Amino acid sequence: ETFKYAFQGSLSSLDPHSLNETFLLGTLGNIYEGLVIYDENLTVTPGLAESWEIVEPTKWKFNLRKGVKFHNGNDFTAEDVVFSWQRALSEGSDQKVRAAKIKNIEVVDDHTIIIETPAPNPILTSDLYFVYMMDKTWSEENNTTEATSPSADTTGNFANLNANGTGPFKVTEHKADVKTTFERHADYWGNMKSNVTRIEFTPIKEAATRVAALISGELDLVYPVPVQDWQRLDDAAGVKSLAGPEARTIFLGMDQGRDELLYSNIKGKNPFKDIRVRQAMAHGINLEAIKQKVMRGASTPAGLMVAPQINGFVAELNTPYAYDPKKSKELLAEAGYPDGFEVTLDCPNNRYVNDEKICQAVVSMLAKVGVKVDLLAQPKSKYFGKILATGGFDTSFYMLGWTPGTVDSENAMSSLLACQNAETKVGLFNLGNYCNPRVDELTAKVGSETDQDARNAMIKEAFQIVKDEVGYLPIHQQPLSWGVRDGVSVVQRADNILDFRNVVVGK
Amino acid sequence: MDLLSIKNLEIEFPSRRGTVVAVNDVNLTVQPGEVLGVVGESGAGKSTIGNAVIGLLEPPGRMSGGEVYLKGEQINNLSSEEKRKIRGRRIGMIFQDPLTSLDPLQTVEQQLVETIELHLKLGEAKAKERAIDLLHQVGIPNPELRVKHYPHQFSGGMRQRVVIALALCAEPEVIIADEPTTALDVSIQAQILELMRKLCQEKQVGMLIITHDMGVIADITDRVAVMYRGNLVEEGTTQKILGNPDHPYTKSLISAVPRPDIRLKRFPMVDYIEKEEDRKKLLDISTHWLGQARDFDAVEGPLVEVEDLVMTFVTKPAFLKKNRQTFNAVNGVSFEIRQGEVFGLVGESGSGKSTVARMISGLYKPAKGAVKFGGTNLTEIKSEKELDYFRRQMQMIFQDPFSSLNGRMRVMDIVAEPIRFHKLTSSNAETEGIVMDLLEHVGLGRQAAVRFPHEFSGGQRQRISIARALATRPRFLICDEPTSALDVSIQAQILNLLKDLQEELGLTMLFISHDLPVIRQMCDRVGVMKMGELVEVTETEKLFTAPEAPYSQELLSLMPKLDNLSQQGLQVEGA
Amino acid sequence: MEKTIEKTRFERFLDSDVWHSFKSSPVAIISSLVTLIMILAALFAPYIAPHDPFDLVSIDIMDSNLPPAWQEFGEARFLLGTDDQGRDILSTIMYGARISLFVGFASVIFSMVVGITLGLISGYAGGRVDAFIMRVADIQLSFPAILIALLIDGVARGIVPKELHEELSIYVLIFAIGISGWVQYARTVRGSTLVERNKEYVQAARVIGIRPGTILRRHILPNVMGPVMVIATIHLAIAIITEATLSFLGVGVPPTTPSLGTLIRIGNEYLFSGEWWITIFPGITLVILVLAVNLLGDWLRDALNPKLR
Amino acid sequence: MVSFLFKRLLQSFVVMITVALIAFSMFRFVGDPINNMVGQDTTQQEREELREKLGLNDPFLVQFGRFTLNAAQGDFGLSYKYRVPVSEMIFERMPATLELAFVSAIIALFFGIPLGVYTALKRKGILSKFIMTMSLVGVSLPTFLTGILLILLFGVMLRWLPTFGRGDVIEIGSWTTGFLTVSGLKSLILPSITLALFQLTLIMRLVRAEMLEVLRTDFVKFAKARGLPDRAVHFKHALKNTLVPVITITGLQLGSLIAFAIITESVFQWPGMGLMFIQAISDVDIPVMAAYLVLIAFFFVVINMIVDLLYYAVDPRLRADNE
Ligand SMILES: Nc1ncnc2c1ncn2[C@@H]1O[C@H](COP(=O)(O)OP(=O)(O)OP(=O)(O)O)[C@@H](O)[C@H]1O
Ligand SMILES: Nc1ncnc2c1ncn2[C@@H]1O[C@H](COP(=O)(O)OP(=O)(O)OP(=O)(O)O)[C@@H](O)[C@H]1O
Ligand SMILES: [Mg+2]
Ligand SMILES: [Mg+2]
Repeated sequence: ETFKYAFQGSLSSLDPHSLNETFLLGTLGNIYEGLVIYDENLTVTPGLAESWEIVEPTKWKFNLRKGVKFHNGNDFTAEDVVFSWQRALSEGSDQKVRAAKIKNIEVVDDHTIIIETPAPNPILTSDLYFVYMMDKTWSEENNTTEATSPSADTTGNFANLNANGTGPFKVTEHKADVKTTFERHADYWGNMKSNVTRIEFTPIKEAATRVAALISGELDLVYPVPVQDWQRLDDAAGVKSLAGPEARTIFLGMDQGRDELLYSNIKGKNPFKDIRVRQAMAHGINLEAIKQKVMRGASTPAGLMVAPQINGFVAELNTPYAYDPKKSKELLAEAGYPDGFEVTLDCPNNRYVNDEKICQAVVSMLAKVGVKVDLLAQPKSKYFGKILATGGFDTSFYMLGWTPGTVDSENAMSSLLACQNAETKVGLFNLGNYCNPRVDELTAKVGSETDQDARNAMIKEAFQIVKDEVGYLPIHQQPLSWGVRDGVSVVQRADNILDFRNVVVGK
Repeated sequence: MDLLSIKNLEIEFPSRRGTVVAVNDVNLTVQPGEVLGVVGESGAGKSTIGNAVIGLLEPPGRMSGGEVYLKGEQINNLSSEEKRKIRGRRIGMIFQDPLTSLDPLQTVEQQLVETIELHLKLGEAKAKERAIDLLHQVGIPNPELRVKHYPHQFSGGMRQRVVIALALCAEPEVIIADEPTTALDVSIQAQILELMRKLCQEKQVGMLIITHDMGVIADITDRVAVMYRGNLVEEGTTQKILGNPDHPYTKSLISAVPRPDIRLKRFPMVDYIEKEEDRKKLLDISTHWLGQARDFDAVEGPLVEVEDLVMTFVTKPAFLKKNRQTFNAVNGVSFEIRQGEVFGLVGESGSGKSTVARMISGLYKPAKGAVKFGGTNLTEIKSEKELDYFRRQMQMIFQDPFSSLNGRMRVMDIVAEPIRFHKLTSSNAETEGIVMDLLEHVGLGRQAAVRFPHEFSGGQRQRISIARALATRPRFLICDEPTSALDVSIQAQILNLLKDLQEELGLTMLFISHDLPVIRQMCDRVGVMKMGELVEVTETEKLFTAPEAPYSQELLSLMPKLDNLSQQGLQVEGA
Repeated sequence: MEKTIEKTRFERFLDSDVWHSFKSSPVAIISSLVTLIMILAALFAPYIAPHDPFDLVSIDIMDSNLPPAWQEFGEARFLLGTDDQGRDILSTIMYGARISLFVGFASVIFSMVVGITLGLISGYAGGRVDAFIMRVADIQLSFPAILIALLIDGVARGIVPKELHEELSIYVLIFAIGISGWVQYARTVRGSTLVERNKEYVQAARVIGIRPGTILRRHILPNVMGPVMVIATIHLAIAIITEATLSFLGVGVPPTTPSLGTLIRIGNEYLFSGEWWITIFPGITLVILVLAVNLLGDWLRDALNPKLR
Repeated sequence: MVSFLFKRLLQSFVVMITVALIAFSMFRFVGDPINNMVGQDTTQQEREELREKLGLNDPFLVQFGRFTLNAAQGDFGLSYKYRVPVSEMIFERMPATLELAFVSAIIALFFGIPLGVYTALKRKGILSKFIMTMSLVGVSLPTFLTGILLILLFGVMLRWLPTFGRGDVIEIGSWTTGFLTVSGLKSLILPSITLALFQLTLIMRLVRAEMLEVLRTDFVKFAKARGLPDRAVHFKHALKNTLVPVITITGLQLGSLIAFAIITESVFQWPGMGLMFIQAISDVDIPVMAAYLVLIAFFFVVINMIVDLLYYAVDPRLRADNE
């Protein structure tokens, strides 16, 4: 059976260590595999490692699966694990952060290794999911023992355009940005649901074209589908929409670090430093309206910075701030801004689901409570260039979306909630520099606490503080939105990854 | 049966400002083998009749009455496809304006072959042969080479001959020739007329020839029709019309024919006026604007000196310089023009007269040699400002009145442009007054000011051109066949004006013409050109009485004599 | 006739051929009327539009995506329906047209002026001047409007104080669209100028001593305007659409004040979902506008050509 | 002529270098490439290192100099995003774009010229007024809208034609062509119509405008007087005299079809250079942009050189000026 699908972006490389991007890693997860893999519900299950145990707080023993063959027929051994880890640490690799969670790998025998971590790491396995295993022999033969680096010489890296993994599918043709064809790997070690023998992937940038291609029957699956097109898909014969919550939380951040806001009419002070102003903002945004109108009912309004799929999620904290414009105005007046104030909202317009539209809605809602927000909506490359560290955090009010790659709250805490600290490399995506020493402290502890309950309590405490202080303005968990042909069954994972193992094509 | 007959023809040009009735109740017939001459006032509607016969009246013009018959068959109401079949094949047409009648983007050969193939159903090779043969017949030297050239590479007279060749190539039954020989020198003219006559006699072709040249009329026509303001005023045998005209207009016309035999001080003119208000004001140059404010520096010696001028054209561009074919259109020409003198330039068509004129006026950069004006070498001046001073003193009337007027400007703006540019007046109202006045003096009338050039007849356009040249009050005027498109009476009027200007103000002129009688009347000295070289420069009278160069002698011997011209009412002034 | 001299300009205009040809051409009258109505509607949008879609306080997201009034679920308040933010389509078209018309006309005029001037100079002067201008044109051609807009926007944001950015953005757009369009005019005009400059009427002007500048303006220009008008009238549509594309890049007008083009672009996303009115109504408006302007241009070109009267 | 070509070649180098220079001064306004080159987990320090390594922190003159030096040796660097040599990427995309541009230019000329002639001849006719009006509907609708509408109609509703891509292509040497397969040809139809619509209108209107002038000239009248059939008069004589502006515009349009058919290529997911370029802009893939712009500069110089040569071929009066 052949299965054809399209995604909005392209598969920029076949090198598993080249770029740490969900789509790239997700797709390569069908060719390459890590020691562990996620199942349909994002639970860690054995992958190339059959089993593991923690022998010491910082030492994990992994028993590698036997009889696993790479696509070229080579056997998978402990050597390959060590090689792949080292490769992930190499110059051009974008998996260094994950690979650095391993201090050393000790080869016990061909199928047993001991991984040593620099500090106790309760979520090591989550990090290992994306560290894919490559064939050492093959890599050496083809002179691709280092990851494909964007800064390399003109000599291309072999692994960039060719692949040799242990996964259920192998690449037969790859034209970056045009088309990639996969075929089933006959010697795959696992059992899978899929009955597909051949897969064709085409990037289709324009949403309308994607949807049209699905309806016209040229494709079996496309994603993402604009939320407003669901109805159309469901009405059309032979296709349907496939929706579900994504593990990504969309939120607004406010600059609480600077003493004076950029792009504001208020000089000499920073209104966002005043908690009443932040509360006013929170109560001024009607999340329900955004859900109903902008997201066509498909999002989950959020009060928390992480999604339910993420470890550490606290259901009772997820209730959004109540929409109460009157209260909002009062709070503003109390804070000394009875006539509101001006600020510019930075917003991407091609990054998240309906990002610009959400921003527009927010801007108009805030206008009603008196905060005059100018909207600067830009494509992601300009947007991130402006608001991130490279642009000097050039923003005072911004929209961002976050999926903790480890499926654990720790990632969100250290990236978003901890105070900005260049040395310890935390809080670097805390663009507005929300800062609370207790949250900082908790974040550090959560990073090494191995007792799940204690850990979750700490996470909860941190989230409670952030919520009380209105450190951020969470908006919602955005929906996953796919469209499939009738008769095709797939599993829509909350991390928006398409696992070929679960694709079944019917008549 | 008449070969061609025109009955009660009426043509009008409706426009917002009223309808111009260009032709009014005209009846004409042409018999096989007969040549009918049509003469008349410039703007009388002669060309319009020709256009109407072949069904190519330009909109908004339309036939508001009358019929046209070819061999008894009415042709003015045929479908456009049937009309097309007649055109070229049965009625050959030579338009008045040879310079614009040829497609600028196709070689002469392509245009000839295309027409020949169409009408005579010859193969390409045969057609080419015939094309060359035709060019030869109309007197184009070196036709094998010339046939590959583009129209812009031909001189005015040569283009006219190509047009004639095109009209004759299918051997039509009727030929309508609208001033076919205006741009031709006498020897070529004689050759062409001979060709046409032979056609008429041998193939029993009927010909309607429109011309202002009484020499041509006398030479070739059997009968003559005279037109005035859209009406046919007189018709009769050539003998009768030239020798003993009845209508006063015809009389006035005949009287104005320049005399080849003696030089008169002024052109004889008998005004024929229908209505009193048409009478032209006599012009007193000493008080008139044209005569005022000449602040030019005095010049010692000759005003214009031309030294060893050479002009080279590329006739066949090639990738490499050495493969390129070039041709010296003017080759080592030197002469001088004294102040207040009229210097004539005559010679073979294509001998380089216009090219010399263009070099003097600065339009072409000579390949070699110098043009000096009042002692200053113009070819060396680089700055526009400096040149301006000389330009103001120098004006040019172009050979072709059709393309030298900007079709998008009104006559008022065209004539006023030099006045405005050189700031010769202080107010716009004054400028407009002067323009109106000038238009009147060239016989166009004030209402011409608001019209566009394409609304005028050939002769009328030439007059606009003349008015424009005079408007700068030049000191030196280059006239490239200024009056060949004008009827003799207007010609006389304009040439008299030029003469007056010359006498009173010392206007200096370079006067290029094929019309030897006019040359005799106008010029003080004459240069004769042949094949890019000046073969003789001499006093006018000497040229006419005792030409030295063999080519000059040949020219003069071919000059039409017009012996039988009516001399009624012609008083010889001075002499 | 003496009287013509004293006539006022207006009287002269009333007497001119152009005016008469206008009066007798229904196409010209209708298309100029349509253009005029559109311009007026845009100009006076604040007074005649039923809503102010640019006033964020007055729009409500809960009103979003309502169909036109005559359809099921349509509301009388919103005759042509609402867009995805709850803006009244009719009012947004009027307000948006202000931006679009301004940007469209200004940038087309800008590129025309630059292009025609350079084209005339290039074709007339020839030689090095020509080579230089044409190579600059080649350079220009290599950059799409998008990049130019980004560059200009970047530079402008760098040198202009932050408070002025918003006012600036529209001029950045005009400049960017204008500058990326001039080459078409320049090359066309140059080509025609090369042909015209050798014609005798030009030589006649040269003999009079008229300065090249004046020759170009008074003599050559009217004779090469034909193709220019064709390109210009068509370019208007392009400019309006380009504005929408550029605004998407964040260099133009903010999304809270959508232009006609932006509205069409946004509406495009709702074509599949059946909310056709968001894109179709502004689309029709644009089509009508472009149609009217082009027909007017066609007529004017013919009317200005004395031979075609 | 040889010297003409030589001069142009020389000038084209200057043009390309200038384009590169401007391009480099422009790139920092396009956005920050780093964000597209690493995942969100990548640390700030690593990002900085990458910037440094890519030379993005160097003054732009240094970056530009490095680019020119490498380019002179035929090395345009690696795409930031795809990490393959830029030249390979461009050449891989070129056939798709050239075929599309070629087909739509042919469509535009093939229909535009006769329609232009027709509407000029029948200036007052109902049909020609209809054609003139309809042609405008085509250009005033934005390309993205016409593209989508075509897809909706022919792809989704009628299902006659594919909605995206190039279909099956056949490789001939290093060239991939869609001309030789049914699906390749079918895939060409919608995008080439979308692209051609605008060109067609422009050419048609240009031809009409110029024809109206030329039809009133004396040589056309004389051609008629010679009895030439209408077809010869209109096409051989009149039309040829309208060609200078038409050639100019066709040349320019062809250039921009090749270079910047961005919207059409995106709407139809046509794997050509325009799509690659717009992606490069949004990914801030500087090497791709730089090399591409320089290549496009070269294209335009060549196209405009051909246009200038065509002037000479069409109009003999211009030949004398040559040089
Ligand atoms: N398009 C037009 N619109 C208005 N009037 C016109 C137009 N064409 C010609 N006329 C007028 O028709 C009259 C006859 O013109 P025609 O060209 O037939 O004169 P002609 O006898 O050939 O003169 P010439 O000897 O000067 O060539 C002229 O008075 C002219 O002004
Ligand atoms: N642009 C050109 N290219 C090539 N040859 C040219 C060009 N212009 C003129 N000639 C040639 O130069 C020669 C002289 O032309 P010119 O126009 O000076 O002749 P002329 O004496 O004025 O003739 P006519 O009396 O017929 O007007 C002719 O043989 C003509 O073919
Ligand atoms: Mg005439
Ligand atoms: Mg001559």
